[in-house]
Amino acid sequence: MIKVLFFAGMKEQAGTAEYELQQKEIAVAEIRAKVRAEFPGVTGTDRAMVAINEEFTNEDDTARTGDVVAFIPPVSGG
Amino acid sequence: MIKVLFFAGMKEQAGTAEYELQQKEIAVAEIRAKVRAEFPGVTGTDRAMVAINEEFTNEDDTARTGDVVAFIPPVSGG
Amino acid sequence: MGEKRNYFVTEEPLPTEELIQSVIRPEAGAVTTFIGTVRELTEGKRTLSLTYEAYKPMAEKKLAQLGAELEAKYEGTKVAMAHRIGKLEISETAVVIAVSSPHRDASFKASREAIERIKEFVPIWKKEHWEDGEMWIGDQLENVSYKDQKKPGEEESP
Amino acid sequence: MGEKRNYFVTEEPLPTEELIQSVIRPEAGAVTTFIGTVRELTEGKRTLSLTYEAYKPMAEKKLAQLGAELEAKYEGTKVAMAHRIGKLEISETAVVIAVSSPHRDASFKASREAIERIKEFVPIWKKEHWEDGEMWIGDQLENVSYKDQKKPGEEESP
Repeated sequence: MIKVLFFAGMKEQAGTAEYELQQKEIAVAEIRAKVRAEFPGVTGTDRAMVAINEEFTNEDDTARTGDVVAFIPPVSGG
Repeated sequence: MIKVLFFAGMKEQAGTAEYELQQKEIAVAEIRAKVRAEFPGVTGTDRAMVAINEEFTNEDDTARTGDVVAFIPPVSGG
Repeated sequence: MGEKRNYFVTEEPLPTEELIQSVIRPEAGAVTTFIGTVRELTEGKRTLSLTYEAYKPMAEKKLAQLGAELEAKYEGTKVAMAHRIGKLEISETAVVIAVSSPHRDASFKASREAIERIKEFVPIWKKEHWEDGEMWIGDQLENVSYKDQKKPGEEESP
Repeated sequence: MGEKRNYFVTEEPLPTEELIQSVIRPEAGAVTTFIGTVRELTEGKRTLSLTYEAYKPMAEKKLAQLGAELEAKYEGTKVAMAHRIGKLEISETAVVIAVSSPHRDASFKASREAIERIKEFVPIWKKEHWEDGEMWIGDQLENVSYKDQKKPGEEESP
């Protein structure tokens, strides 16, 4: 089980701050595809960065059971 | 009567923070000469800026009775 | 690297003076502070308030990483940074960056770079509230895409 | 030009937070602060304390003139500056400059220029106290001479 977090506009569009992937191991590119399929109303799934355990990833990085994945849309703090 | 102010090292060397010139009207260059003669132990009388009534002057500016003249050695605030 | 308390995200008003004090040291002669406040007008549009949201643990971690990087890059600097989240009114403080250094040049450069880089990759978002609507900022910029770029937060080559 | 209270010289500890607040406005989104503190080591020599002296009315007037000049030069800025005098211990604050502006670039530039120019012509002097003596700083610099130069405080051509 892998936890997926949404923030800001993506969270509002998804209607939830988090959901769970049942995979034991899944690449970032695949996570994007799963989220697109599960939440068709959420825009920016391609554009957002994906973090695993609070670190930014590359597309071929892999999340494993127990990891926390987060979609990071373009930031606007400061 | 024109009041002359000393600060910092010049004040310590002069042994006083102020003294008075009896002139009714005197140019900056002359003030320097007067102070040099009156306080031979004060260094930097040539190097210091001279202010009249809190504004920096040129050598040919003139102080008049009632004015306050100040010797401004190189500053080191900040 | 600074102590943990030097880098935080909070719902409370930011303790500017405390952050400044946390970087003052006998070997420092200069402290520069950058304070970001909620501006009423942006490109002629009137903002009523802002809401900031953060991925808090990651944002604090990224602030600490950024601080450590700046301290390594700008010799003798010590950095503290905090960002407020939640609803902020006009003129309230959203972010405070404090940098001390023996000489002022390093502090000015580091605090400037700090705010630029916070805006690039620290996971904090703001929603602007106007009279006629609201919007999460950042998300609408079609020209901003992270894909096929280097990871945000990776330092450019010097 | 800022209010009078935005520019002052005092024997009391400087109210940093108050100076920052005095420049925060709805139209500003950025405040940069420069804080000069007493550094213990300068070129390897250990300072025990400093004494600052000012020609107070002229120093306050020059700070106000400088502030007004910077506000005119850097669009949308508001400036506050204060300098402490008397005996200061290591790490105590000697000078605070706060500048607000709609966008951060103007604030950074104005606060940087402010401290450079204070060091050029505002009539304030410091005496360093060391274990083996003391000296008024500035006065010993043989290469600094105001004579035959333009008046200090006159702006360079842009």
